[in-house]
Amino acid sequence: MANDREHRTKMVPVPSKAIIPERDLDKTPILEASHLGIDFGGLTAVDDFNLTIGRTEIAGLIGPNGAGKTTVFNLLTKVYQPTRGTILLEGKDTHGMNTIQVNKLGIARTFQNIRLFDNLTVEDNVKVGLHNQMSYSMFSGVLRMPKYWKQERIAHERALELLSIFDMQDLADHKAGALPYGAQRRLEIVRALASNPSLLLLDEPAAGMNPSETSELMDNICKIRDTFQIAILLIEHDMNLVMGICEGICVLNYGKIIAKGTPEEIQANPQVIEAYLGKKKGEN
Amino acid sequence: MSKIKKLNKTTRSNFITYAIVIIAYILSQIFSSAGIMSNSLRGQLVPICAYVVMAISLNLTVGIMGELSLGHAGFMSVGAFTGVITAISLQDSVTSGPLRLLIAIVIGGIMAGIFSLIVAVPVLRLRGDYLAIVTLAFGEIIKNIVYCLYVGMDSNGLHIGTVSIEALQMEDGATTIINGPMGAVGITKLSTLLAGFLLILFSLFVVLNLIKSRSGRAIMALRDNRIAAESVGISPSKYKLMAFVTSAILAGMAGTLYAMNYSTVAAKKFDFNTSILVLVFVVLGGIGNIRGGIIAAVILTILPELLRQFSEYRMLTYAIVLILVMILTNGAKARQFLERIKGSLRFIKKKSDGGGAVNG
Amino acid sequence: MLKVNDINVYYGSIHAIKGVSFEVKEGEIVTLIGANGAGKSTTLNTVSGLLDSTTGDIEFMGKSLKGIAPHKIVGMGLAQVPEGRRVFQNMTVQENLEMGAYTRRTSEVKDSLQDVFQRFPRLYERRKQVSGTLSGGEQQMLAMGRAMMSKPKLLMLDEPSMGLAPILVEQIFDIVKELNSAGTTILLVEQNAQMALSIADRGYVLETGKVVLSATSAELLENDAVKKAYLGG
Amino acid sequence: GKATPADSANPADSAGKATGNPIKIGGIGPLTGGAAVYGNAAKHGAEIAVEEINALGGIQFELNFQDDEHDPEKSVNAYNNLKDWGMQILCGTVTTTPCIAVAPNSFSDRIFTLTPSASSPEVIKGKDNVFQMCFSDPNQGIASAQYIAENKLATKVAVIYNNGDAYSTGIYEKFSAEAATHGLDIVSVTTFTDDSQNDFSVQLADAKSAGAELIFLPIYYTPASLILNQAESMGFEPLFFGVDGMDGILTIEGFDTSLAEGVMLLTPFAADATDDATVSFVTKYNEKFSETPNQFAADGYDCIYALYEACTAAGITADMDTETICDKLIEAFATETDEDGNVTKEGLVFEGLTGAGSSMKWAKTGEVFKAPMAVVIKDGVYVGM
Amino acid sequence: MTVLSNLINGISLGSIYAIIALGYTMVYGIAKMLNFAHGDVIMVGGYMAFCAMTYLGWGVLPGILLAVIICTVLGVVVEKLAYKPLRSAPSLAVLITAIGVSYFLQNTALLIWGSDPKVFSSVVSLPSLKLFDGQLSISGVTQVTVISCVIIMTALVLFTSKTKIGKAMRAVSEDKGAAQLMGINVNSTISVTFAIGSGLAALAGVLLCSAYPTLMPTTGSMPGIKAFTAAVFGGIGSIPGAMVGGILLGIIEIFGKAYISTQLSDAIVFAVLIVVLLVKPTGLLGKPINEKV
Ligand SMILES: Nc1ncnc2c1ncn2[C@@H]1O[C@H](COP(=O)(O)OP(=O)(O)OP(=O)(O)O)[C@@H](O)[C@H]1O
Ligand SMILES: Nc1ncnc2c1ncn2[C@@H]1O[C@H](COP(=O)(O)OP(=O)(O)OP(=O)(O)O)[C@@H](O)[C@H]1O
Ligand SMILES: [Mg+2]
Ligand SMILES: [Mg+2]
Repeated sequence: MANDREHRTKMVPVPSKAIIPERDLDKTPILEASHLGIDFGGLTAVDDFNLTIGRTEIAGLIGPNGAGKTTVFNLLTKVYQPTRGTILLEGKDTHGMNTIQVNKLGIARTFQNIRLFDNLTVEDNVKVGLHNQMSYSMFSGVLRMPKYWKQERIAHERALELLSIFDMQDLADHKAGALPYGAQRRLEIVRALASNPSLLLLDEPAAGMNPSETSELMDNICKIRDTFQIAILLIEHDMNLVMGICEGICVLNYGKIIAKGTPEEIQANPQVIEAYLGKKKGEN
Repeated sequence: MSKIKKLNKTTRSNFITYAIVIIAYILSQIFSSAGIMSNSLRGQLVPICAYVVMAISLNLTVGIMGELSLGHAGFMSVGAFTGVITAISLQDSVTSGPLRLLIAIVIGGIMAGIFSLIVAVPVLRLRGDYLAIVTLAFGEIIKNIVYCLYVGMDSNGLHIGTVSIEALQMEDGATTIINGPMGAVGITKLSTLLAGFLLILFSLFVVLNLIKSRSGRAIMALRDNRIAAESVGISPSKYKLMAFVTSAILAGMAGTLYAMNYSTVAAKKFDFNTSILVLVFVVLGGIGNIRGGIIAAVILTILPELLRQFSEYRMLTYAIVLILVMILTNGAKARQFLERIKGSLRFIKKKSDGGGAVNG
Repeated sequence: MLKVNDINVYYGSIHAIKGVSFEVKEGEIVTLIGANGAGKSTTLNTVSGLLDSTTGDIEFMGKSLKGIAPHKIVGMGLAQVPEGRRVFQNMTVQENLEMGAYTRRTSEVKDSLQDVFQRFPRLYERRKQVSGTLSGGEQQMLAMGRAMMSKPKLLMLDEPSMGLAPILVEQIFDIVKELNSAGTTILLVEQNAQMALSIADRGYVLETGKVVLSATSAELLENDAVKKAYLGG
Repeated sequence: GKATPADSANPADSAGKATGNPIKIGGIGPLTGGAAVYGNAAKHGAEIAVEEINALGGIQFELNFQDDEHDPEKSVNAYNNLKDWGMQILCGTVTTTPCIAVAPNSFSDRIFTLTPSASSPEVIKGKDNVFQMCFSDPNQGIASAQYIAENKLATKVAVIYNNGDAYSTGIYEKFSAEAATHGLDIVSVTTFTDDSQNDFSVQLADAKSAGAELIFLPIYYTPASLILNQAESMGFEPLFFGVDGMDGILTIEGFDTSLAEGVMLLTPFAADATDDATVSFVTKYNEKFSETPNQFAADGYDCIYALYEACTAAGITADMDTETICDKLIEAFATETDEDGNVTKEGLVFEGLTGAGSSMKWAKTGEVFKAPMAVVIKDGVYVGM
Repeated sequence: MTVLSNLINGISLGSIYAIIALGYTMVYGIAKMLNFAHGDVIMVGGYMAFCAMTYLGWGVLPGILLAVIICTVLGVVVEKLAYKPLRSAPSLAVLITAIGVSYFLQNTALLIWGSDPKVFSSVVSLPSLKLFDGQLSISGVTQVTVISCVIIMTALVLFTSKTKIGKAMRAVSEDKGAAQLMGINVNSTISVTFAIGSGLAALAGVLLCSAYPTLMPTTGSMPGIKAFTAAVFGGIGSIPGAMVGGILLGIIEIFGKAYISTQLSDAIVFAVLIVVLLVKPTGLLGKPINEKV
């Protein structure tokens, strides 16, 4: 839907060179999913799902509860293997790959029901995200070789930089499990970012946040895209957020796409109003 | 003191752990050379070291990797018997006792590591109690196999059989090393407190450094949330294997140390009950708390000896103490109470520190 | 109907609720609003008995709840839709609903079940599905339906709109209104303060474990500080 | 265990007088856990003997019996504990594997050791101060095979043994070697372990289908009782031949002794023997512990008496140090022979409960010489054969 | 024919494991704890029935009844004293406490009844069933055990899926807090679970001792471990799984002994177990854990 949309050029000043991944910013889409589908027993949770996302696009995926949005994320990240269809990531077919491989290829995500490493500190949560950016072996780790010290120092700095996006560097020493809900959601985003993705999937990032927190989050999502020059696909039920930052929106109902388009188009779509937005929102 | 305070929290905690071990070693050296130590306690020093290493090693599986193992003594067994075979067969070629012990411990550890690779296949697939059963099964299988194992040595080298020592058809004057259910006999005692102490330091070094490295974080991340860890590109099989094998190697080393402290060691020693005993150390010390595990191992090894005065009520008392300690350290009420105390201590400390200058 | 008087709650050494008092009168909808971590859920859990307050008293229908076990409190007519839904993952949708009516006699339950299914047709479609595989929103509906099954006198809702599609949020609020007009008193905790205040009679604002403001909904909606902090502008 | 100056002033008269300090005897055996039967029996037997001896007014004994849970490590702990207490003589340990672990310690500490029932040759191997009260395993295996062959009890023999147990395996190995030389045909060999000692249907079926006429059971009486029970319900009635571990089967509470009808065993002790010593011991034991003593109890009892006689003979007093006691007792116990088997030095000749009516002697190696007695169970009692 | 008779032997051994495993699974499924003391409750049940019948001269049924009552009470009391304070503790802490309880029961039994084995006279007077001209016989105990196994399994399945309190048990097993919010009394529900589990243990004890009639303080421990294995084998928490797992374990044990080696029979049982778990990682009848992401 949005593969030939102009890339945004607005650049925010960046904190340091270390966290800017070098990436060619050509115009091929980062993700192309076609005819994706999956069945659970008799239930077709997702069917004939097609989506293309540009390199630095923020796209939204919305739909009624149980429409299959989270399932789409699970398909893209290979938590479930699709029953049918293909996913091209950076032009590569991800058929037969697992979660780890697609993460290395550039997808990272957050979860609808928060999944942090509760017993690790905030900083360590981020460092786990940085895992594949480091390369020293177990032996260098145990024997504390120079490689260990060097990479750990860089990781420490990077983790703090990443946390600073959400102004969370002061929480670095806290146990992740003891953080307030909102902070946990933000930490999940930071952790996902740490794995250096080119496509970030956010599953209801604003759930449980109040309006002012949500608007702060909106700014931050844009900032992330601009700083890291990555694409973001997000699921959200908060229409202020979706309509506010998404350049393209895809609406799912009963596993099928019922509409695609710009926020304006979607808001005016009678099918979407009927199935999802409800009257009041549609009228606005 | 102020320097210690400045260190990062985990580094400081590790430092304390090393310090406790070293101080305990020095104290026991002083006491035993001054003749203040009872025979009973002195005789337990090496097994205590072995159990401490076991506790450290099992903590890696149970606390850090988060998987329940009910057969850890199986690896100890592999290490014990391999170590004994190694030590006895090197009796002539390596005359230095400590060196022979070192070689035996290394080989014992390696062999346990190799066996753990075999068990690893199910380990990577199963979770929770299903894994617990597999490890239990492994421990029982090892025990059963050693019952049928006969190993001897003569000038032609090692002989291994499954029927009896006679069936090995060795020359006269051959040494019997493993005699079926009787286990290994005729071991020359090589283990010393120093060896045990060094092995503890080694295990601590490996485990504590592992935890605070990239791999250790990956292992703990998998424990806390496998799906999330996979989503940032961490391979569960690789890191679970790493933790499991490391843990088995350490257990194997502890096994050799243990076996080389007695003139005989039988397979029955390393049964389910011993696996459970080590698990008790780990849980009592606080799951994942290496230092707690060490302390629990020491106390729980000495405790039954201290209770000898209760004569026939000894094991009953032990059972009651065990239950009470579990309730007092883990019970909801007790925990609340402890936290409250900790909280008020912290409060007092903050006040006396005068405005949190420490936090800088 | 519900009187909370100067309660203090600790998590270990964390002092989460610091002397909170508020009141819910029969037939009212009262909402608690506050930022993340303000202590809203903690307050609800204390009322339902899952947590103990160290001091203070909670009175429900004239009776003190001090020392009364949570299951008895439910029996007295108080139900809670807990934060994070907490449906029984391995039970089917229908079994979950039946559990909701645990305190009632089996024969009386049928109508309520029909009622819930009518309000949430999605649950009827999925009544045989194991709840753990429901989508987030479906689980939220289930949690709501389950609480309704006990026909409570006072229903406490902890962020019932979280993760729901806009159309469903409206529905949920409609249902809350309906339940209220049918005689159920409501204590509502919401992040969506706008929505909450639009249906509530009164509201309390909680900040770091303390009640900082209490007024009627209309007043709160006009209050500049509340607007700024909770209504997004 | 240090002698006080007052004691050493007149060592001569402390021997015969009850006023002297008691000699400290340590005992070790399993008092809890799966093998507790054996340890408790030996302990109780020894206690009775100590009581009797102390009542005589001569040498006084003090017995301290410690639990080892049938675990070598705990056994060494118990040993060290007894050393702290001041043990001068060790009566133990009861079970084989722990004894193999303890013996090298008592050897290097020079504490005289007499084990009631640890029967492996490994126990005494290379240790001049360790003696056994029971038959050694090879002896039992050999004697059983010889007895079966000589009396032509059967030619087709099946064996069921515990392959997780050193005692059982030890006897089996010697038995099978010896059986071959006597033309016995071992048609079925099956095993079990402590973990699977409930069900013997397969083992019995195997013996049955192999046509075994006699089943040799080198095992303890608890599993043996189950085997008899299951054989009966299968309708399988071969001869059963046991060893000393089988003793005790008739006295299991609730056991239907008719199941054991016709069972033969080699045992040094029979609780229903009619000699005075046995009767008095059994009565006392019954009064005190309301149980009938088994072979382990008798071994424990005999150990204390043998030590008593040896101490008396060697003039041992409580104020001697352990090393002296050890050397003197070795001297007192061992009967030395030259290459041709002629006795060159007489050692202790001991008449005990477990000598089956004849007297016992000890070789320098620590092995006991005593005649095994073959008995058959008839009408619920042992009858000599 | 020998295959058949081995099969029958396997079933009779397995049915004992199964009946123990049912109690295990019951407690595990609801209280989510590995009750390693379960085997020792079995032992207590055995002793109680033995005492009633031998010392008090009671008949079989009163004897069994006494055993069941005492064990039920014991189970509830142990739960109240030892496990309840640990409700919110990590499950391993409860496991270790259960081990403490197991030591406690064994050593108490040792002090009361001594270490000498007691022979238990069978409570089953049913004649054995003879088939094929007596070539094959199924003992009375086996018949009774298999039948009681099926009855108990069916009853438990119906109980947990159909009755209100059974459903409450399942709710408690999933989320204690949420169960309380439904008005379920968590403590009494767990007590009922332990009562049922321990009552079953007493029955199992009587049947175990009838089939293998020696009774010692340690009698329960090995069957306990085997039954735990069986419960996991069948899919832990699954009631039919416990029965299937128990019976299969018995059959594997007997077949392993009969056709491979008696020396390695324990190893064989456990090796088969590992292989089966590799093929079916959640046990034979265990539901695959479907974690919603
Ligand atoms: N593992 C599974 N097994 C069976 N059904 C499943 C499974 N996972 C999801 N479903 C079903 O598939 C449908 C889509 O679920 P999904 O979680 O994708 O919804 P969603 O669009 O994310 O909804 P929400 O906005 O409420 O989170 C739901 O009806 C759900 O019940
Ligand atoms: N189990 C717990 N242990 C320790 N602290 C806790 C626990 N639960 C909550 N807290 C702390 O108590 C405070 C109040 O939390 P509570 O969950 O009541 O907030 P809330 O207002 O419901 O927030 P939210 O909007 O995120 O649901 C927070 O600071 C939180 O970190
Ligand atoms: Mg979703
Ligand atoms: Mg909340």
